[in-house]
Amino acid sequence: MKHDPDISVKLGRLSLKNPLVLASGVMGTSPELLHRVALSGAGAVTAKSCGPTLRTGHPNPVMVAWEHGLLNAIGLTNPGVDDEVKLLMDAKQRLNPLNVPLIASIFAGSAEEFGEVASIVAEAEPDLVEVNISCPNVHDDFGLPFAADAKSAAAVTRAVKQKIGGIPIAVKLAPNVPDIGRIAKSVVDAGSDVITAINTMPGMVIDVDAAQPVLHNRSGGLSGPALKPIAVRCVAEIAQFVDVPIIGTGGVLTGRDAAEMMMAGATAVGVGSALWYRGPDAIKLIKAELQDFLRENGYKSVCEIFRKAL
Amino acid sequence: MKHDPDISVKLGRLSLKNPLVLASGVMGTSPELLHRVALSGAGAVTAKSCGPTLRTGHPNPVMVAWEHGLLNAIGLTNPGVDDEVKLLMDAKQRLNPLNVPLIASIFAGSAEEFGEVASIVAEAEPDLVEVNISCPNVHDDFGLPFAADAKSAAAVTRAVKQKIGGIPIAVKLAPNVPDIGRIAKSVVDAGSDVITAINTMPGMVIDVDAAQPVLHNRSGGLSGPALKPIAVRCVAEIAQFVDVPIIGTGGVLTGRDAAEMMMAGATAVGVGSALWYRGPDAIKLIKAELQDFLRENGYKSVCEIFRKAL
Amino acid sequence: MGGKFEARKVTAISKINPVTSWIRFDGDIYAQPGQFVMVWLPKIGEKPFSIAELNPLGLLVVDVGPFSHALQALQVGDSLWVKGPLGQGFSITGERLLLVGGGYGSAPLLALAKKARAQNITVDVCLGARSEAGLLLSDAFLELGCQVSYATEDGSLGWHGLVTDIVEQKIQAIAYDLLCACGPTGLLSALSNICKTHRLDNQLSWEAHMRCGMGLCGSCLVSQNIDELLPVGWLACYDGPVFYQKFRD
Amino acid sequence: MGGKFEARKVTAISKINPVTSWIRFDGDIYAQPGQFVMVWLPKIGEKPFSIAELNPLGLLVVDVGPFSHALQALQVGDSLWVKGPLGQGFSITGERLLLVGGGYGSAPLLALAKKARAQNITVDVCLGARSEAGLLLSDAFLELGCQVSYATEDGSLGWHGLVTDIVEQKIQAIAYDLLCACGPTGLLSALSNICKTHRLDNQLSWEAHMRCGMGLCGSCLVSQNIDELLPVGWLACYDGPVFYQKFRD
Ligand SMILES: Cc1cc2nc3c(=O)[nH]c(=O)nc-3n(C[C@H](O)[C@H](O)[C@H](O)COP(=O)(O)OP(=O)(O)OC[C@H]3O[C@@H](n4cnc5c(N)ncnc54)[C@H](O)[C@@H]3O)c2cc1C
Ligand SMILES: Cc1cc2nc3c(=O)[nH]c(=O)nc-3n(C[C@H](O)[C@H](O)[C@H](O)COP(=O)(O)OP(=O)(O)OC[C@H]3O[C@@H](n4cnc5c(N)ncnc54)[C@H](O)[C@@H]3O)c2cc1C
Ligand SMILES: Cc1cc2nc3c(=O)[nH]c(=O)nc-3n(C[C@H](O)[C@H](O)[C@H](O)COP(=O)(O)O)c2cc1C
Ligand SMILES: Cc1cc2nc3c(=O)[nH]c(=O)nc-3n(C[C@H](O)[C@H](O)[C@H](O)COP(=O)(O)O)c2cc1C
Ligand code: FES
Ligand code: FES
Repeated sequence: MKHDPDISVKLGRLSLKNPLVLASGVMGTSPELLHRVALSGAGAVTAKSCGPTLRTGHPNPVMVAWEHGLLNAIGLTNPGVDDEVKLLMDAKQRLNPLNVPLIASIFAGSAEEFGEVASIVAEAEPDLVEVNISCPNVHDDFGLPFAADAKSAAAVTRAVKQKIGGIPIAVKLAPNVPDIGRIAKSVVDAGSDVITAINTMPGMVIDVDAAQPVLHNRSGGLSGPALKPIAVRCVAEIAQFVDVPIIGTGGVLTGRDAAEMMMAGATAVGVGSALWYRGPDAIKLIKAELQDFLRENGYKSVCEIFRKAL
Repeated sequence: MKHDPDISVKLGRLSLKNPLVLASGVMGTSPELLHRVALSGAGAVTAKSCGPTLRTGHPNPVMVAWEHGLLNAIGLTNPGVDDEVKLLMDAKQRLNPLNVPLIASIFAGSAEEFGEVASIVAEAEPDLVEVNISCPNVHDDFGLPFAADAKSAAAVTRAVKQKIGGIPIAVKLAPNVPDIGRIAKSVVDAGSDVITAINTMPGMVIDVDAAQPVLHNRSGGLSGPALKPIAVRCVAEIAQFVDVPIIGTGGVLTGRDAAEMMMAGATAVGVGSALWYRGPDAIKLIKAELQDFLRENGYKSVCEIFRKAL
Repeated sequence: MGGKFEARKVTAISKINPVTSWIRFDGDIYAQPGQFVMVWLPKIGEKPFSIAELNPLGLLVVDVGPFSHALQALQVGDSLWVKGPLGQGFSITGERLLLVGGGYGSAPLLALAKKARAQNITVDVCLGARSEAGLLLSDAFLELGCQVSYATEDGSLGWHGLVTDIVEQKIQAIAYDLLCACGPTGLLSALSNICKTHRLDNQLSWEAHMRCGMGLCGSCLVSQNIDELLPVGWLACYDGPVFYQKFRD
Repeated sequence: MGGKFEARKVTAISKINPVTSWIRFDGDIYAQPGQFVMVWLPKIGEKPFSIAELNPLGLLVVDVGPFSHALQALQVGDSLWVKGPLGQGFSITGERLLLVGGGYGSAPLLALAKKARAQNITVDVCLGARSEAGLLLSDAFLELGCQVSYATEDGSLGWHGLVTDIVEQKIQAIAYDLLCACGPTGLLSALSNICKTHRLDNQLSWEAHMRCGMGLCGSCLVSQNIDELLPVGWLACYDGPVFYQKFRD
């Protein structure tokens, strides 16, 4: 019998048992849910993004599955960073024995405020802090301006880096920019240790019988299958601009999808919408399929497929 | 028996028998093909984009259907604007008796060159000239820089407007920008009579068995079903920023899709990939379905659904 | 399991008490009793509702706030939008069922009773409420041939006290195979304890604040703090709303 | 009709003459004779090839340039990628078929002959080439029980001259129901004229430069200038490669 291929990866300083990382905002709203996903075999788990203060998010409907993907406008529901610290500390205690790193995620309305949220979240000592500069569901004050522009993205990165006390950070980029590679370069130059790519793509689904957008927020963020080629292209472009590890995220539903993302240059693979398409145990299934793929193609280690299609 | 709903629309100065417009680059490479699509019932037809000189385009593979859409990197194959003028004049003769307006499409490498191509293409007297500032398959010299930036988009618009001799123009925008509404405003302020939105979204499909991107050009432009919510959102955003008519394009496969686009603010609806999914007679099918939808919902004219979901 | 909204037309709407309506829609829904739908009224909102009738789709709506109020204002021929069926429902095992309902909890239990009675299973029902007016659908259960007992906190009908009291009495008197319940969290916690004591298999339909209804947003987590028998990270919209607890095999 | 590439493994490859190979792949393809596939060799390119055998998939490859050369260099066990079947193939009608092939045009005709022979239809074949070496697959046609005639421009085998000459002779001698042909444009134009004169139903498989293979890019237009019988805007990859011309009903 052949040996199982080695699927452990190094994400900068972090060691992951496998490359599959729970994406932010999906089931990451409580220690119990993070614990559950870790038990299902995740290499690492990301908590829901938290901001300076509590947000209840948008009114319902907040999510719809259309034919080729999901569309959501949850609206960054979160308890505020002070309560998030407690949540993360509880989660850490649950994850430590499982040897599953915990990734926190933060957002804010200005570079300065990003720094403040970072300094508070650092108290929980997460293994990595994702900096969400790219959520399309919150307008003007949050999100878009930072991910859209290389300079403001870098300013946020520096502000977080200064206050995070040595915890590595991953800036999370948006797909609706003309030059994601250049933006990646700019945040890496400003100190980002890892890049997460991508967040959802802005979209709208109108129900023609109702003659209304389905989401209360009208537009939302597109994720799932339709996003995959967009994400793969972004990852491939970023991988040509920077040398830091990339968490490739967007539309990964199967082990072959994960392999595609890694061949495009991702070191780890974010998994979000798959938890709807394949259930809360999606990561377990994807992990087994990735191993099957590697075995069938004679790869001894997942590192062999890294950047293979570039 | 009830009357058929009125589906004629005014696209600025042009009168279209129905809102369905053949999108640029799809079957629009010869007078015969434009003629065929006009015979299948199109409200207007757009020719393939032409540039200053002949381009053979990218090597094969240039197109692939993935699970949720198409990806192409044809590479702006075209005979150059001098031969394009002959092609357009032949096409006009075929279309005039059918009362189907002809839309030309142009691209170039600089604002100045856009002006030159415009002045030549004007000789063929097309009914509208689409200004393709957004093709993702040609890097650096062509496309992206213009659609990505409000200022250069406006500069191209002004250059074309000066040389086009009074023929109305439609600037065609790209989805991979953070602020499509603002860019639309900027090109309308610079004189664009119509906006076409959107061109394809950059994407990449990797075959994991081959460990290679499928397209020879590696990345390409995503079109078809996966693009629809992205296009609908762009159209809805643009409709909030400008008052000119919009040709809403992206993922329209059915009459209900066309209705969705119009409810989001489109006056006319571009149809491209549908000609693969439903065959060369796609527009005939979509037109019948749009009429059925209007009839079943008690609309007397297609104008009643215009902007209804905004 | 559908994640898309579909338009449904109202075919009948009737008040069954001053604050409660029964709404029937065109077309069936292929679902287990206990599954639910997300109901969307454009420009108003979206809320979860238990499937009270399968063929055709029927919902029981108690007017407690803006959304349920808007639902009750619908007219025959109006459309609303339904996403689902969602979640896991009840699954009948054994010969003798005890159903326990509080408030609109009667809704999924009615669909369940109908299915069980069609299989000739004996179904006893205990309904509880503050007062007689809150005891919903008791006629419908009687029509199906169920034995129905009542408990009201003000004693206006049946047992004067909590529904859990009559449940205890019935469990001691009769060897049920399964208890199925739907109602407020407090009721379910009490029932969970009673069943643990009596080692009675049970299926409890838990309430939670639902947002996405699709197992992603985490809003509907029912924590182990509420019932330690629940597995870690249990989502009412996806894993539930019905949780199965087996003591016998 | 598939627009996606699928990996196929080579199970056999054999030279049938110094510049021509027969390649067989694992698995069948569900297609009409006359349909084609786009073959992709990563980092090398993509070209259309007629389906020469259906069960399992087989292709006939003439080495004329870089891509066909790379195909012939494949080894048993190697993978290549196939998109298809694409287009419209031949459709057998009648009792007596005349097949006319030039060059690799033998490929789709072989699949067609096999299908027709399985239905016990009489199949005559005329093959033309510059010289004997260019007459492809004649043994295979003979094995199927077809009557095969040859024409070579240098007279090295069969009729000394053009294949259209022997086609004329056969049509005058025998009452065929249908002529099917695949080969260079010049050959097809000549056959189209011959069939018009004799009012013989025909199905001609036209060549064109293919890029997308999916009916979108317009590259494979066969203009009415080439054959006025073609409808306006006829695409070889989608409407064809086979065009049906009926004179009788
Ligand atoms: C799985 C599930 C199934 C459901 N099935 C049904 C059903 O079949 N029929 C039905 O009428 N409702 C049902 N509900 C409740 C329903 O989704 C709404 O919460 C309810 O209609 C109130 O919405 P509203 O906007 O009208 O009022 P809100 O403004 O949301 O509430 C008004 C007031 O009522 C209180 N309230 C809200 N919900 C409840 C509740 N469930 N019990 C007691 N008080 C409450 C609120 O705290 C508030 O004080 C179900 C909920 C869930 C999670
Ligand atoms: C519908 C269709 C079906 C086809 N089926 C087959 C098939 O079954 N077997 C097969 O071997 N080829 C077939 N071809 C041709 C094949 O697609 C390639 O064009 C051929 O293999 C040459 O490619 P290359 O890159 O090797 O050479 P290229 O560099 O493209 O060509 C080399 C030289 O050969 C000439 N040439 C190219 N194609 C042809 C041709 N068809 N006839 C004569 N000269 C040519 C070129 O003009 C050039 O001078 C088919 C083409 C079409 C459109
Ligand atoms: C319901 C939902 C909520 C999300 N919330 C967040 C969030 O709070 N912060 C964030 O950075 N990304 C958020 N995302 C984006 C995901 O992390 C991920 O980038 C995106 O969904 C693409 O991956 P997928 O196709 O695997 O879902 C959310 C996505 C979904 C579907
Ligand atoms: C094969 C192909 C070629 C295209 N070529 C062009 C082009 O030359 N110029 C252009 O402006 N858009 C071009 N496009 C983009 C389309 O016009 C259209 O904007 C896009 O495909 C989205 O619409 P769809 O989803 O209906 O195809 C092309 C699209 C396809 C699929
Ligand atoms: S309501 Fe979102 S996870 Fe259950
Ligand atoms: S090859 Fe593109 S249309 Fe036929």
